[in-house]
Amino acid sequence: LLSACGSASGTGTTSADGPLVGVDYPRSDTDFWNSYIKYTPDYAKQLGLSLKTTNSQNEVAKLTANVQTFISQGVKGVAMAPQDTAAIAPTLDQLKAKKIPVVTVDTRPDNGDVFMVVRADNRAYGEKACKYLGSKLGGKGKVVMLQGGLDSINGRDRTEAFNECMKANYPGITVFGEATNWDGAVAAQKLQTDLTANPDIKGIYMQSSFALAGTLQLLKQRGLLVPPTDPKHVFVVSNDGIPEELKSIADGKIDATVSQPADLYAKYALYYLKAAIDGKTFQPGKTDHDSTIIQVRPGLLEDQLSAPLVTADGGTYDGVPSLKSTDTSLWGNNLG
Amino acid sequence: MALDGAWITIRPGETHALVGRNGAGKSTLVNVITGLLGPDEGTLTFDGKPAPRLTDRDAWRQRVACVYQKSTIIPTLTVGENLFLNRCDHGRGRLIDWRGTRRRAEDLLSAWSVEVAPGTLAGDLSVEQRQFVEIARALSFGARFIILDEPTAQLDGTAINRLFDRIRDLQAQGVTFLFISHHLQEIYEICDMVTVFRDARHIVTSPVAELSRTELVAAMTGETAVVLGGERVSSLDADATAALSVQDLSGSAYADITFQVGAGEIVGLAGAAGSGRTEVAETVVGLRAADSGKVEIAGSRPRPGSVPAALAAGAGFVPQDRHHQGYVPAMSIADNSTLSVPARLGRGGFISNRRRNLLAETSIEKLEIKTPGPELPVSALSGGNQQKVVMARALADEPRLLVLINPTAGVDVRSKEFLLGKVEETAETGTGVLIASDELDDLRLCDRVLVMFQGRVTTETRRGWHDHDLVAAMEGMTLNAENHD
Amino acid sequence: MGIAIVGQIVSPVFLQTDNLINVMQTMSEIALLVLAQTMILIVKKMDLSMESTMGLAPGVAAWLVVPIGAGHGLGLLPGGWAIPVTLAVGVLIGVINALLIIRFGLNGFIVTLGMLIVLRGVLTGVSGGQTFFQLPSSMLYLGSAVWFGVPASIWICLVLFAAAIVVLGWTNFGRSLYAIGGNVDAAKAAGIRTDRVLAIVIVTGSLLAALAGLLLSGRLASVASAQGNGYIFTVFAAAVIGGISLNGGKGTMFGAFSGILLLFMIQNVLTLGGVPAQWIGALNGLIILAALTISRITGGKAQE
Amino acid sequence: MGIAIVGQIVSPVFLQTDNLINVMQTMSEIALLVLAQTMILIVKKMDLSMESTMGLAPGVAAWLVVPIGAGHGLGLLPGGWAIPVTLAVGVLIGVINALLIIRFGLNGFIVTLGMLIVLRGVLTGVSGGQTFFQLPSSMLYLGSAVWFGVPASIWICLVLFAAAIVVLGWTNFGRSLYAIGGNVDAAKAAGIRTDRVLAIVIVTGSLLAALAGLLLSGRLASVASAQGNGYIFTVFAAAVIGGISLNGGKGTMFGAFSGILLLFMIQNVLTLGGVPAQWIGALNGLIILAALTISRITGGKAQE
Ligand SMILES: Nc1ncnc2c1ncn2[C@@H]1O[C@H](COP(=O)(O)OP(=O)(O)OP(=O)(O)O)[C@@H](O)[C@H]1O
Ligand SMILES: Nc1ncnc2c1ncn2[C@@H]1O[C@H](COP(=O)(O)OP(=O)(O)OP(=O)(O)O)[C@@H](O)[C@H]1O
Ligand SMILES: [Mg+2]
Ligand SMILES: [Mg+2]
Repeated sequence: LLSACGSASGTGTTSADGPLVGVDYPRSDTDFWNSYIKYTPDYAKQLGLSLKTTNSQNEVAKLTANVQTFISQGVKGVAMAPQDTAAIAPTLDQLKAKKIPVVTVDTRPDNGDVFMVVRADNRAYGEKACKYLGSKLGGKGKVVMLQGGLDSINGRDRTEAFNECMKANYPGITVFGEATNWDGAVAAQKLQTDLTANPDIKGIYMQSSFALAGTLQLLKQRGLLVPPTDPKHVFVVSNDGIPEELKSIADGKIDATVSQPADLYAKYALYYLKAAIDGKTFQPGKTDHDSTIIQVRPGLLEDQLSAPLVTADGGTYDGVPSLKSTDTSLWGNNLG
Repeated sequence: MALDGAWITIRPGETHALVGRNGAGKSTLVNVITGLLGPDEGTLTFDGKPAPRLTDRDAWRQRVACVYQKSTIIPTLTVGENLFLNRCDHGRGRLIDWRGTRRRAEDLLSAWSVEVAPGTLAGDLSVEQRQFVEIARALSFGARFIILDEPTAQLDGTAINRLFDRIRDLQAQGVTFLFISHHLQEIYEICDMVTVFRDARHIVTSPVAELSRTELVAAMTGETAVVLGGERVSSLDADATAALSVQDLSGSAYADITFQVGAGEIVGLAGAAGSGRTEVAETVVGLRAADSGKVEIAGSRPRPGSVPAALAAGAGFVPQDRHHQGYVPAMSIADNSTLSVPARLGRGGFISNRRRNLLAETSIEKLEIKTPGPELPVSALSGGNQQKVVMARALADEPRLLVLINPTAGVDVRSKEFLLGKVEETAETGTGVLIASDELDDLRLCDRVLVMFQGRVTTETRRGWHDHDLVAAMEGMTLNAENHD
Repeated sequence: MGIAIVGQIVSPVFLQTDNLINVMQTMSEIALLVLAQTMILIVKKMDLSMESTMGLAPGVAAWLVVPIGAGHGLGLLPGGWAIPVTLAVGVLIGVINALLIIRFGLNGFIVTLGMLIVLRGVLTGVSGGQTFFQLPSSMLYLGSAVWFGVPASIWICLVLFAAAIVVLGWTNFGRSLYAIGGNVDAAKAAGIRTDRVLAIVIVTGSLLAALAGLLLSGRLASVASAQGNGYIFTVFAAAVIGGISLNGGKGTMFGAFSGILLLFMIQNVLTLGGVPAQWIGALNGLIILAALTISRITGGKAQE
Repeated sequence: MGIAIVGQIVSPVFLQTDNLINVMQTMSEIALLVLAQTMILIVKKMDLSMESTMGLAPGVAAWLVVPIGAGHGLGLLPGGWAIPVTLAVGVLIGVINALLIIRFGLNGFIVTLGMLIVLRGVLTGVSGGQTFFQLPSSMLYLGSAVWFGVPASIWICLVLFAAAIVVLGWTNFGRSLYAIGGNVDAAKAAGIRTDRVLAIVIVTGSLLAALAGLLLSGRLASVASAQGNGYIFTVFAAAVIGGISLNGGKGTMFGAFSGILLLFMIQNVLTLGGVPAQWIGALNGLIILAALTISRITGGKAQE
């Protein structure tokens, strides 16, 4: 529950003489987006952009208001991460009419034009988690998937991809999907119920790090927090790549995570904004930073940044390569 | 239904009294006659024509106006709006014409010599002002039949006289009244006919002149009345420590109050509304703190402004308005009557239900509270019995000093006699009693009466006063038996 | 008002017409909820379920109207039905609330708390938690049209508030709300059909919430399954800052409007002032609490 | 109880000790909030800010205790201070609420609504919106320990409820709560120190909320910046289903306990039964509303 008045948005200004751009942060209550918030001013400085920022606290109504504020402040480009991908269309139309280029981060608007979508492939997250668990469990057993909120497109992509991949590749694995509304307490409650009803659950896929601590605590309480060599071990795959996850992997508490590129989100959002202001254009195809631009629909390009699977040993699982949790290229290992 | 085959006939032009004990069904009858309640059975006619439909309020109000027992003033609205609620003047475009409404309100208020501006919030009015606003409003409908349900219960002497003058004017114009009151002398003062209700039934209707006070009380109670006010021998024990000693007490509503209540003595504190008598009594029991001066209860000085301290020093207390401060409606008789004596119910803050019920049963027996048992919530009792529970609480700890404020307000004659009898009994055990009241019946049993006027004690008189002298003193005239003509 | 001066100091953008229109437009939907809640508070009831009504009413309309294939609508009705359906759902919710509160004598707080949860759940149910988009143009119109250079939703909001001020101040119906809130028995004795008035107020409240939902959906061109969640806190805060008593019988529409305007201006100033996002919530709350305390001190009487 | 039979039909797991312990453990924290709210409702006040207290109290402790580097704590105090700090923050919040409500005579609903927003904002502020991990072991202990084969939090919850039942039913203090809730003026005239009792109740309520937060943080080994958000709805629903009146003076602790137990059993059955996620909310709400209506019908009197 977000209180509409208990949350709003802040405008920060980084002084530089470059063109003024506005960045709206989607929320400040997850570690992932907080990292994004931390990286943004740094990259703005690097790219020589002046910055106005607001925070829409996960509410699209607030996002549209913030964009109005940006327009009043005369920004030359806007980066946003609309968590509600349908509701943003009127705002995009308005920006288009004012010839202000837009880059969306993390999500792709359902309609309306933007200059570039910077996002990682959420379906790939689900697939990577599925492949890892599938190979570790040897294609059979029971798995719990702690989903996010039903209303999140990213969550839905991960859920669908995970389910489809399981059905296609590991028909022997039963998946219990639980909606948790991105709430750690709800996740713990549902997981506990599932573990009681099915004590032989061998794998857990968390769609976000919000459920990390509660899940570990629960496993510990049930005596299931044991090394992978122990037959009682439950394989846990998380998602996001925050420092706490990397540490847990190194400590052998969880087995893997998918590292969302928070740093790259910030970097390339601003990069493409600057490019747009400078009048550059892009074509589908490979990029210079180990990613691919695809054309989703006419007028909508998407730069799909890579989101590596992270494991303790950095091995390859059913064709999915992974990075070691100590790899210094991971943003989670580079936080101040 | 609270009425059972009840009937009443009121002839045009007469002033008809309706009397009966608490819960006899008087107010219920009023609700039926004014169209707030539909009768389950039976008929109601005005001038021989059947009553209007319940939903047609305007038709009802042209036939009958009423001042209900419960306040029908809306505290959050202005006086003017209260007077013309739901019938304001309409100006252009069907919108309310506030200026016209205000003018009419001014006229109406001045006709009643109620000195308040129509723009005052009704919630800020004094009890008396509020009552007069109610009466003025009820009469402003121009109905020829007016019902007054206990209009005098909250008024003092002067106000009652003003009301009665007004009623006499209207009587002269041929207006019909139905008048309800527990003050029987008022019935004799202004009524022609009287009807007695008992247990939701009609008992008797007779011209007032043909029914003596004793007969009237007998009809109401169904038993021969005990005569009240017989000579009482003072039980004052002059040697014991005074139960209460008040010295130079000054506060917001009173100044320089000094008096004593001896052990076993009954002292009255009389005075009109606003005279400060209630405030003095409340200061004594710690509900208020005085600005200066001291209060000593049975030799000890409780911390000012602390009720628990006053109770611990030996005070028992019956507050002014039982509905407001007297009891917790949802709690049982047992809990209510023992609320201020937790120490007697068990050790270490624990309560033994057995001891509590035992204590409560003693009170129930002593005060003759009509109840199936101590576990009944007080809200289920009639007014008189509720007042007895409040009294039971005051007596629960065998107090050295009993402070009573309006102890018999709204209580029927029979219960009144009973309660005052208990007060005398208590005094005989050596308890000092302070009665703050403007009710002559309450004051009659006092050994001494102190009269307060505008915050000061102006007169002190021993037993044997004449009613009119005391009333005069309460209104600010000096009481001087010699000079009285 | 001090806020204008503070705003101007914080940022010269604050007093620009553009920015003020922006503030007004953003607050217009929630202002309608405040209007509705104010009416209901005056009669000494409350409706917590409003925030869900605001989501469910347009949600059901979208569900029935949005064609199959485009998202997860059923496409059962043509687009023109969207507005009638939205308003009808609002009325229906109001009728259920009114029935439970007036006919069955249930406590309003409890009923509408229950309804809040149910309605929110039903919207999640029909939408599967997803957002409806590709709404018919009829649904978009009110939330996105511009009349005489000012967004339609601002006009609607202002006109409704003006109408409410007139009704509450200068009509018998309006005054009867105050009478009922002040002393319902007295109102009944004065010939006011209290049950009927209460029912009208509750149903109108839900209808306004549905309208607010329609405006918001139109502005955002979609109905999110969480639309309206959490709004009720703001609505109550605005009403109370605007001087509406929770004990009924007190308060004006003008006050309510000032309350919500103040809240949104404060948010706007905080945004323009660049307060770090994580501290905005605390600041906002502190300002609300301070406003309450000040209105208590200046108002004098203890609230119960 | 019918729920047991339904549960058994839905899944044979339902009545297994293991599952029942699960239910009890998951509800233990929120049950403490229900306990606290019940006390407060009995004296005719309410405390909406509880849900925020539940997050802020352990949040502040974590902020001060968690070492720098590991997340975003300040590492100012050694780990052993975590529990005292948590409880102290709870008491402090209670004292502020009590001051505003009792001393300044502000309306409790409004004050605690304001506090709800402020405290939530402060937690977002100190945590920067992030989750605190690596809590000291003292904070983890109560939420994760197992005593005699049953989680400690269940024992704590049961013991506190038992104590509350005894206090409310058999002590003078408990009886004074009912007296104050039933008629505060009468209670005062009967010699009860009403202000003191009210203050004790409000502060104890906040303290219990802080304890609940401690248990939850211990169980989840973390303090999320949204910890507790939205719980207040469940707390009220449970209290009301358990027969606590919002008008004060009525209700028992046993009823309150049954209320929250019922709610969590229903959720458990819905999870075990594999009800589609999008319909769980609606079903849950409907059951709450039905429970309210039924308790009204069997309870008899109209609630006001
Ligand atoms: N709403 C009600 N429902 C059921 N019974 C009621 C109701 N109101 C009053 N009564 C009962 O009706 C009886 C008559 O009440 P009523 O108020 O008419 O008495 P009354 O004669 O006016 O008493 P008093 O002299 O104290 O005013 C009471 O005993 C009461 O128990
Ligand atoms: N709404 C109601 N429903 C049921 N009983 C009621 C109701 N209102 C009042 N009563 C009953 O009425 C009785 C007392 O009410 P009533 O107002 O008649 O008292 P009273 O004797 O007139 O007291 P008072 O003299 O203080 O007015 C109690 O027996 C109470 O149970
Ligand atoms: Mg009566
Ligand atoms: Mg009566």
